[in-house]
Amino acid sequence: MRYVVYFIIILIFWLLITFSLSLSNIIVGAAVALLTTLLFGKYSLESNVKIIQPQRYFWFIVYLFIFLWEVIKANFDVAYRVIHPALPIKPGIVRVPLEIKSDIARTMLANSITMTPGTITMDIVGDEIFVHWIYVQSDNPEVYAEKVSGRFEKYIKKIFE
Amino acid sequence: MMVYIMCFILFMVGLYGVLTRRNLIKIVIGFSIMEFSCFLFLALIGYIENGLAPILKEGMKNPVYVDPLPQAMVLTAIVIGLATTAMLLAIAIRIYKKYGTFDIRKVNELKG
Amino acid sequence: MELTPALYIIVPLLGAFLIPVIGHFVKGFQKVLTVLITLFLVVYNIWFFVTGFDAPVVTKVGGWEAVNDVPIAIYLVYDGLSAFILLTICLIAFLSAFYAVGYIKRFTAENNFYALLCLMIAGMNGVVLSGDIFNIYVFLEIAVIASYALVAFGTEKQELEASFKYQVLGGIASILILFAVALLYWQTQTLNLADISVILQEGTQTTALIFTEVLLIVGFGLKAAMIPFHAWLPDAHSSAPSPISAMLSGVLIKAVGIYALLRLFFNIFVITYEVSLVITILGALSMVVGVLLAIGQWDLKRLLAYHSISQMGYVIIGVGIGMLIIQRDGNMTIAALAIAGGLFHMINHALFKGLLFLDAGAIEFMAGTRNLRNLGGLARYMPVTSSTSLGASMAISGIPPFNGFFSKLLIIIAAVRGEFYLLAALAVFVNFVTLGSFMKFMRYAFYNSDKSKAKLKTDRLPFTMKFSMITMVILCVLMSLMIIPYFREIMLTPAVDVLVNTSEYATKLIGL
Amino acid sequence: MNGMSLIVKKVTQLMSGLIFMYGLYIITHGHLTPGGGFAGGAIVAGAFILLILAFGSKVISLRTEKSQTSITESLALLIVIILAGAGLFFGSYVFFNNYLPEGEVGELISAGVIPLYNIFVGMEVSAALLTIFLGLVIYKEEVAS
Repeated sequence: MRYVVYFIIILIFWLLITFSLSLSNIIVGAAVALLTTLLFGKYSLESNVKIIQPQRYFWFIVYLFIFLWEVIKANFDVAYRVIHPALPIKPGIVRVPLEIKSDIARTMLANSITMTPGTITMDIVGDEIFVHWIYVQSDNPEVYAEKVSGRFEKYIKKIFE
Repeated sequence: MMVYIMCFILFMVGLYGVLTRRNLIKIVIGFSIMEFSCFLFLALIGYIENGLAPILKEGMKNPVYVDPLPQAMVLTAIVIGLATTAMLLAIAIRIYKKYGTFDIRKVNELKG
Repeated sequence: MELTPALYIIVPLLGAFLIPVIGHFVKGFQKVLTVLITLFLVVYNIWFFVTGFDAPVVTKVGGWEAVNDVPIAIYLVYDGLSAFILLTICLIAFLSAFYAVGYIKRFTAENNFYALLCLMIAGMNGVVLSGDIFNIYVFLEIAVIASYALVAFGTEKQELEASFKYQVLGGIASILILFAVALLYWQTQTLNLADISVILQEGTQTTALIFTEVLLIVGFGLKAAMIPFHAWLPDAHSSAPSPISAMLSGVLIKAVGIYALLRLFFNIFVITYEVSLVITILGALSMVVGVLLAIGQWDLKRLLAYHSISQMGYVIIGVGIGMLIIQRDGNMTIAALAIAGGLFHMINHALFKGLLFLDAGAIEFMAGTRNLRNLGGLARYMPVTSSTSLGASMAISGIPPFNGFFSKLLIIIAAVRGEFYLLAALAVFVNFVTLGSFMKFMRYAFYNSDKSKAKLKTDRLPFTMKFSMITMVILCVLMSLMIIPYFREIMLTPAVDVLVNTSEYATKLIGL
Repeated sequence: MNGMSLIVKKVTQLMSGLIFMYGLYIITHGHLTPGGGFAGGAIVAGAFILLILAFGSKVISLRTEKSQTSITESLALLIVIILAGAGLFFGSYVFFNNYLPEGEVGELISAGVIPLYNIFVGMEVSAALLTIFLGLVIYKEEVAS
């Protein structure tokens, strides 16, 4: 099942790149997808079957808006800190405990945090994620965990788990 | 004209690196810089102001192409340069294994 | 199927890529295939020599025909000069490969050795056949990259160091050549040698053209190890395995260095006084300084390597005298004589220097050392090696029944008749120093007091090594026959004609 | 050589197949768009190199892989030469002849033997780059140990 899904994903990407539906193109695309599946199938994601479940797409779209809103907010925040003459920064590294379990979800969370201005994910160790933050607002773990990852985490859990 | 002079300066930078550095890896880097100055020169030769990429498309009237031949030459030369660089690095690593150093002053078994 | 020069490149390339595929599974395949390929090349070469010789044989790669007399395809040109040098390459390659079958057993990774050897042969054949300046660069790089790897084949300290030095200097030479190719393309908008020649014969000497010529002299001079650019040669040639030393010293520096210089400066550029003077001076310098540097050497192969520089000097002054005479519109017969002497010395040097390196390999194979101080009295244990070395030493120092005498004689006669008395005197002087140097070699290696009895590793040489050495010494004697007009007409004269009639190369090719 | 962190591994799992597919796209469309055997082959090799870098040498045994890639490389070059030399026997008896039907300009399957050259050159370039990479990695491990 996992390999079939991988094959279909690759074929769809092929058609998107070439953007033509002629017969020769589809045949070559199928051959390419077959080769890719044979060589890279065993290194592909273990749980890619989840891609065919439609409710995940709904949550993904919701998540996109939330993420955009967060990015815009953080942009203004960082811009304010850069422009302000007193340079009100307080950089530090915080250790955020994770609730989500699957690796791909953790990766996505880490990438989302990195893409938000002001925070950069450094590493995932065990059940904790290390984040460099431009302004550490509090040293209470529950508060900063909510600030850094709380809003993303529940949606990512719905998308990827 | 300025770009040609810059190209020549790049060549000289590479030559300086090859001649004066004592570290084998730095010599290889200088060598690569020399090679790339040469590739840049080749690519510049074929360039025409406001020239198009040399690809045939429908509905083109009297197109001004850049000369594709130097580009093919550059590609070939890049492949050769890659082979040379890989070979140099492989030998450098082997030298490190035998002599325990990248310093060219200590790699002097052969004399005379 | 008609004769095509493309086979000279296809066959060794096929061999080079078949060996890693099949040799991985079938034991002994690589040796048989390499020997067969080189043997095929020799036979094909002789066949070609006999049949297709009146006009240059041209293969247009891809079958693109010329439009309005402007060549489009990549040309492979087989004319007198190419034929002559191809014969040298294939002959030495066959004998070296056959020698290597017995010699190379002490190394691992035989597959890689033979594959690289085939690749080097293909590259050199390509340089000689190519009628397109960029392809000369490409094939040259194929040949020299294979030789970089082969020099480092032993992967001991000295081999690696020599290979690194060789790569840095050879790489700089390649970059200079590429620069010159770019400059030539910039000025002429074409890469085909014949086409470039036509355009340059009409035009005038510009500064850019002179700069190009300087770059080409320095680049190919580095490849040919003329004296100010010789630093890599003694290290590289003495560190390589012996059959490869024979190939490098016997053929590679000629095919990628001297041949390219000859082709470019005779047939493509207009011969100017400055260029011919510079080439002659470089040749004379190589001849004298090389032999003086060789005097103090005690490492057998280093001594031979320095003599290579010196003997290449003879080739270059022969050709340089020819250039000077052609440039001042002197007597064409004297020019032809000088060039014939140079070319004749080229094939002679390939034979006797190849043989000497193979002998050095045999000595190393049995005695385990190359240092002349630790050798001595080997004549009793190695009759074949000592007698072949004697023959080769006599050939290189110009003693009559051997080929070296005749080629040096031709060069000296041409120098005297062309009124270059200093060069003639230098050539004679260098010959005497060479003689002394090789007397030292023979004495310390073979006839001195017996020091090496206890240290001999094995007591007999493999058959293949003996066969190659004996064949080469016979060829050394037979090559003297080329002085006889009948043989000279077959082999030497077409090559000389290509060089003497400088503009004929372009006029013959451009109409095809 | 150990692998990299979890994030790199997961992203590699997501992307390597797509990179490989993109390389094949560049190779197979070499006669229609810019690119071709060399560029595509470099991308294909990049996909494999990414995989090896991310997962480390424990997943992939370097030495067997290296002997395989060097055999692949020789095989691909052999096929290119045979394809080129076959021109000596078909049609007009010239080296590197384009002896297959050329088809219509702009179609995927057209231009005679050029797509075949592209495919095998791509195979050779990817195998060669991978061989160089693996060779250097193996040397490094030898030196380190």
